[in-house]
Amino acid sequence: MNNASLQASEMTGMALTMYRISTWFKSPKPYLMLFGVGFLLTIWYLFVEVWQLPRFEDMPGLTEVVTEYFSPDPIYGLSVYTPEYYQHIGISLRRIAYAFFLATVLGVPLGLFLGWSKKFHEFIFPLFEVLRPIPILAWVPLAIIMFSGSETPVIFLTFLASFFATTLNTMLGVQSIDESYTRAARCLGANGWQTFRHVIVPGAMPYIFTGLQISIGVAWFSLVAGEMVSGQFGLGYVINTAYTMVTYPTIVIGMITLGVTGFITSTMVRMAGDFMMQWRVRELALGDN
Amino acid sequence: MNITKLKDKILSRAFFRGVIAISIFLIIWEVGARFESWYGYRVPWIGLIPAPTAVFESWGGLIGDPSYWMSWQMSFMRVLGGFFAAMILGIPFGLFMAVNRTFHDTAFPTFEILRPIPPLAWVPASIIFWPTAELSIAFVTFLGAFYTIVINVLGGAKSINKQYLQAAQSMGASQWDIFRRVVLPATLPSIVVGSAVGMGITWEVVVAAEMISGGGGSGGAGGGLGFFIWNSYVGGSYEQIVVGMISIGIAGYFSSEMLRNLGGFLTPWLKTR
Amino acid sequence: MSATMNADTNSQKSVIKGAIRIEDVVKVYDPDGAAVMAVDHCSIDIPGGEICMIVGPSGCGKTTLLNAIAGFHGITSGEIYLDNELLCGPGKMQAEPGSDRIVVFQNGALFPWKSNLENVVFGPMMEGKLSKEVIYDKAIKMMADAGLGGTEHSFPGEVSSGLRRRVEIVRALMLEPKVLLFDEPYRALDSLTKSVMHEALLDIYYKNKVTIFFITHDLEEAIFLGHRLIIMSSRPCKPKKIVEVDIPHPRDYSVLTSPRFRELMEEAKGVVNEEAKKAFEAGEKEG
Amino acid sequence: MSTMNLETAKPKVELRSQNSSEIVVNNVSKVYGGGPFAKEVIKDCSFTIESNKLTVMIGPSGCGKSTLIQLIAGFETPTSGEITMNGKPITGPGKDRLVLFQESALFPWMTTYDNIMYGPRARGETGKEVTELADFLLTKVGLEAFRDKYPAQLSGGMQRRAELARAMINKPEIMILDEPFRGLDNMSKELMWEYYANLYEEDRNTNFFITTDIDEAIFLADRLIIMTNLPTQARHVIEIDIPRPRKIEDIFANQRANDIKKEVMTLLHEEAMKSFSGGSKAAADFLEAYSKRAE
Repeated sequence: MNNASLQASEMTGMALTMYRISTWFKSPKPYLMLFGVGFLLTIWYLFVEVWQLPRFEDMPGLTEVVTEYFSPDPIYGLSVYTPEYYQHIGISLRRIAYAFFLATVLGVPLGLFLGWSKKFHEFIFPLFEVLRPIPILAWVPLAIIMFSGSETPVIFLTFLASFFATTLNTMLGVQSIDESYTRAARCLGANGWQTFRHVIVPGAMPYIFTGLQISIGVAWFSLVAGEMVSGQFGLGYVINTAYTMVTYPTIVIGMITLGVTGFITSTMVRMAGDFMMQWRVRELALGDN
Repeated sequence: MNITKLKDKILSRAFFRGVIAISIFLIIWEVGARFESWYGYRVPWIGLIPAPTAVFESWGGLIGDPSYWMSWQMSFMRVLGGFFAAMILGIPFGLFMAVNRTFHDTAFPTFEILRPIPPLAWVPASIIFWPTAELSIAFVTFLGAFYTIVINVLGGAKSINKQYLQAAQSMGASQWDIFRRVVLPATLPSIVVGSAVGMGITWEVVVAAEMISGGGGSGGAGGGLGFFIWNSYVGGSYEQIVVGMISIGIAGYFSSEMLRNLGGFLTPWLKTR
Repeated sequence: MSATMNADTNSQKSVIKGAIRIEDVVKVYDPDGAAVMAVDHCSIDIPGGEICMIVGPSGCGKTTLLNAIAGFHGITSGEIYLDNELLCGPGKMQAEPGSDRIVVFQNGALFPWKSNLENVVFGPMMEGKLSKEVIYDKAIKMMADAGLGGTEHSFPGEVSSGLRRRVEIVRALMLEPKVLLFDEPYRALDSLTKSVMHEALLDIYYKNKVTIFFITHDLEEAIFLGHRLIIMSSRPCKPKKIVEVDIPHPRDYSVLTSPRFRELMEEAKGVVNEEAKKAFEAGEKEG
Repeated sequence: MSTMNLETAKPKVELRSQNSSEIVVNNVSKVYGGGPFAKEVIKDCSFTIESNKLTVMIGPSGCGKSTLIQLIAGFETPTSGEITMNGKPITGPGKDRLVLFQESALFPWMTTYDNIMYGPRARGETGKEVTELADFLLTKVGLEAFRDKYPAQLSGGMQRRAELARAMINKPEIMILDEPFRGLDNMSKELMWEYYANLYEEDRNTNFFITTDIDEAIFLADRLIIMTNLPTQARHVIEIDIPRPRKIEDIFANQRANDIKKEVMTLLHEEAMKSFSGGSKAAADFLEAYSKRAE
C-alpha cells in the first residue's frame, strides 16, 4: 500500500496534467461551457442584427464587430492589423506596469511594517483608514491639478488604487501569522531581523499575493476611468473617443481587449505567486488529484 | 458602547497616537499649501492644492446650500438603486449556480469571460443602449456590485461544510428544506461580506460614471457628488473638489457601516463567541 | 534497547545539565483590572535529564508556567533557575527566549514554507557558528536516526501529522538544548497514533538525554512517558500531588497493561479527576 | 455536576424505535480516483452490524473507517460488493440510518433547541409529542439551561451532547457515530461515555460506533470489530461480555477488560506501526487530502 500512496503523491507534473485534461474532456463541462458562450453570442447576434429589437438596433452587432476587428482595412480605423491598436495596448500596459510596480514596492514593505510593529501601526494606520473610504476616482481632478501633463495623473490614480489593496492585505497577512511561528523562531535563536526575514515575510506571502491579485484588478479599473476622463491614448481612451466619434464597433473592440489583457495580467500575478510559494502548491496538489 | 468604554478608548495610547499622526498630516498639508503665499516658494504637488482650512471654510459655505445636499441625494439614490438591483439578481444567480451543476457549468465560464472587463468600460455602450442617462449610470453601477456579490455568494455556498448537508439529509430533510434552512443561512455571512465589498465598488463606479457622463443629463447641481467634483474642477473652485472628496468618503463609509450593522443583525450566531 | 540503558539513565541523571528550579512563582494576569491569578506560589524542582510530566485540566495555567520558562512572558513574583542560573526573578521578570530551552508547540510550529530539512537546519543556520555543510550533514544524519529519511525535501504540509511532530523534535534537538518544553504536543492526534508517537519520543530521548518538561491532561500519556508526575490544581495552578513513576525505562506499549501501570493510574486518577471536575464545572458555568 | 440528571429524568416518552435492524456488509470494495491515481481504500470487506447491539469498530486513523460510514449511510456507493439493511440493498441516505459526524455538524445558525428540532420540523412533525420528547432529551443531556444558546456558545462536550440529542429525537433504527468524542479532553470524554452509554441502555437500538480509542471501545462495545490498515478489512471480532450498566471506575479495575485491552492493543499496535512508518506520505494523509478536496 505504501508504494501505491507514494506513487499517487509523486506522480505529479505531466502525467497529472494529462490525466486531468482527459477527465475534463470526458465530463460534460467543456460542452456546457461552449453552449453557454454560444448562447450569449447568438442572443447578441439575433437581437441586434436579425430581429433588430428596439434599443438593441443602435448597438454594434456581432458580425459588424468581428469583421471590423479582423479587417486589414477597418472602416473605423482600429483592428488587429492597425499598429494603433497595439500602441494603445502598449500604453495602457506601460501605465499598469509603472503603477503596479510602484504600488508593490511601496505597499508590501509598508504593509509588513504596519503588521510587524505595533507602534508604527498605531501611528500610521488611522491616517490610512481616514484616506481609504474616498473612492479612487474622486481623486481624478485633484490628480490633474497636482501633476502636470496627462500621463502622471493617470498613473497616480492607478497606483493609488493598487497601493491601498496591497498594503492592507500585506498587513492582514502579517497579523494572521500564528504566534507559535514567531515564538518558535525566537526559541531557535533567531534575532529580530532573522525572524522578520524567515518568518514574517514568507508567512505573509499568501495574503500578499491575494492582495496583488486584487491590486491588479483595481489597477485596471482605475486605469480605464482615468483614461476615459483625462487620458490620451490607452484602451479607456479608445472606448471613450469611439463613443464621442460614433464609431461604435470600436467600443466593443476596446472592451474585449481590456478583458483579455486584464485576464492575462492577473494570471501572470497568480503564476508568480505559485512560483514563489511552492510549498503551498505542493500542499494543495495533494488534495487535488 | 457604554461611557467608560468610550472614555477608555479616547484616553488610550493608540487613539492618542492616531490623533497625532493625523494632526501632523493636516499641518504638513496646511503649511505646504500656504507656503507659496507666505514665502513665495511653491512646494511641489502639495503647493498646488487648497489648504485644509480653506477647504473647511468652503465647506461651511456649502452646508446651507440645498444644491450641495441635492448632490448627496442624487448619488445616494443611484448607489442604492444599482446596489439593490445587484442584490436582487446576484444572490439568486449565485445560489442557483451553487446548487445546480449544469447551470453552473453553462453560465460560469461566460460570467468569468465578462468579469475582467472593468465596469467603467461599459459606460459608452450603456449610454447608447439605455434611453436615459440615469438608467445607464444605474446599469454600470449595478454591474460593479453584481460581479462581487455573485462571486461571494457562489464561494460561500460552495464552501459549506459537507457534513451539514449530510446531517440534514440523514435526518430526512427534503431538498427544498435543505436549501431553505441549511444552504441559505450558511451562505448568509458570505452574502453580507460580498454586499459590503459591493457597496464600496458601487460608490467608486457612481462617482466615475457621474464624472464621465456629465451628471445624469439634468446638469448642474442635480448631478450627484461625482459631478459636483468635476464641476468644481471645471469651474476652478479647487476647495470644493476636496469638499466633494470628503463628502463621498463619508457617504461611502456610512453606507458600508450600515450594511455591516444590518449584516450583524441578520447573522446573530457569528457574534456569540 | 537493553536493560543496561536503564541503569545508565539513573546514573547519568545527576550529571546531565538542564536542571530547572521554579521557586515560589506567581503569575497574575491583568493586575490592574480583572487580576486573574494563573499560577499561585508554585515551586517545582526538576533534576537534569528527567522527564517531568505536568498534569492538569486544560486551561489550568500550566501553559503559563511553560511560557514563563521559555521567556514568552514574564512572571509577577518568584524565581526560575536553569542550572542555578537565574532565568527570571526579581529585577528581570521576563526571561530571554533562548536556544537552551526549546518549545514544541501544541499545534506544531514547523514553518510550512520551508522544507523539512530547511526547518531542521533553521536554528544552527540562524546561529551562524558552523558552516553550512556541517549543519546540513548533521541534520540529515539526525533525521535518518529519527526515522525521517526520505522526507527531507518534502514540505511539512506533505507529510503526516505524526511525522511532522518528529521533525519538530529533531529541529529542537539540533541546537543541543538543555531542556525541551512540550506544550500538549499530541493533543490533536488520535489515541492510536499518539501511542506510536510516545514510543518514538522515548526512542529519541534515549539517544539524546535532555530534561523534558511536558504538559498534558492525559494521565495515560503522563504515566507512560514520565519519570515523575506533577499533578496541578486548577486555577490558580499549583502542584497538588507528586507521583514517582517507578516503571523502569526503556518502556514500550506493553507497559500500558502492566499491573504496576494500573496501580499508578488508580493512584493518580482520583486527584486528576477531582481537578478536572472543578475545571469542567467552571467551564460549564461560563458557557 | 449540577446539570447532570442521569437518575432524576424519567423517560415519559418512548425512545425505542419499533424495528430491530441489522446491516450486512458483504465483500465491499471502494476505489477512489481513476486512471493512474486510483486508490483502493476498502478491499473485500465483510462484517455484520447485529441488531440491538452496540458494535464498535476500531482501527488505525485514516484506515478507511470514515469511508465505510459514507457507504453505509448511503452518501457514496461501493465500487463492488453490497451493503444491505434488513436484507434490502442500501441505495441512498435515509432517516433510518443516522450519522453523527467526527466534527460537530450542529448548524451554527440555530439555537440548541432549534438544532434538536431540525429533523422533526424538516419532516413536518411538530406535534406535542415531539416537543415533549425534545424537552426530555434536552434535560437528559443536561442542556436545559442552554436551550436558546447558539452552538458557538457551548463547550466542546456540550456540543457533542446536543448532537446526540439531535440524532436521538429522530428515533433512527440504526445510529452511526464516527469518532464522535475525538478532540475532547479525557475528563469530558469519560463523561460523554457515561451519557452515551446511558442513552444506549435506555433504548438498546442498533448502534455502530467508530473510534481509535481502545478504552472507549472496551467501555462501550457489545461487539468490537478490529480493522486492518489500508486497504481496510475486518481483521478480528471480539464479543465484550462485561455486564451493563458499566461504570468507568470498574472498567479500569476489571481484569477481563484489561485482558481484552491487551489483546486489542497487540493487534492494533501492529497496524498502527504499519501506517505510521509508511514512507514519506502515509496513506492516512491521502485520505485526509481526498476528503478535503471533496468538501
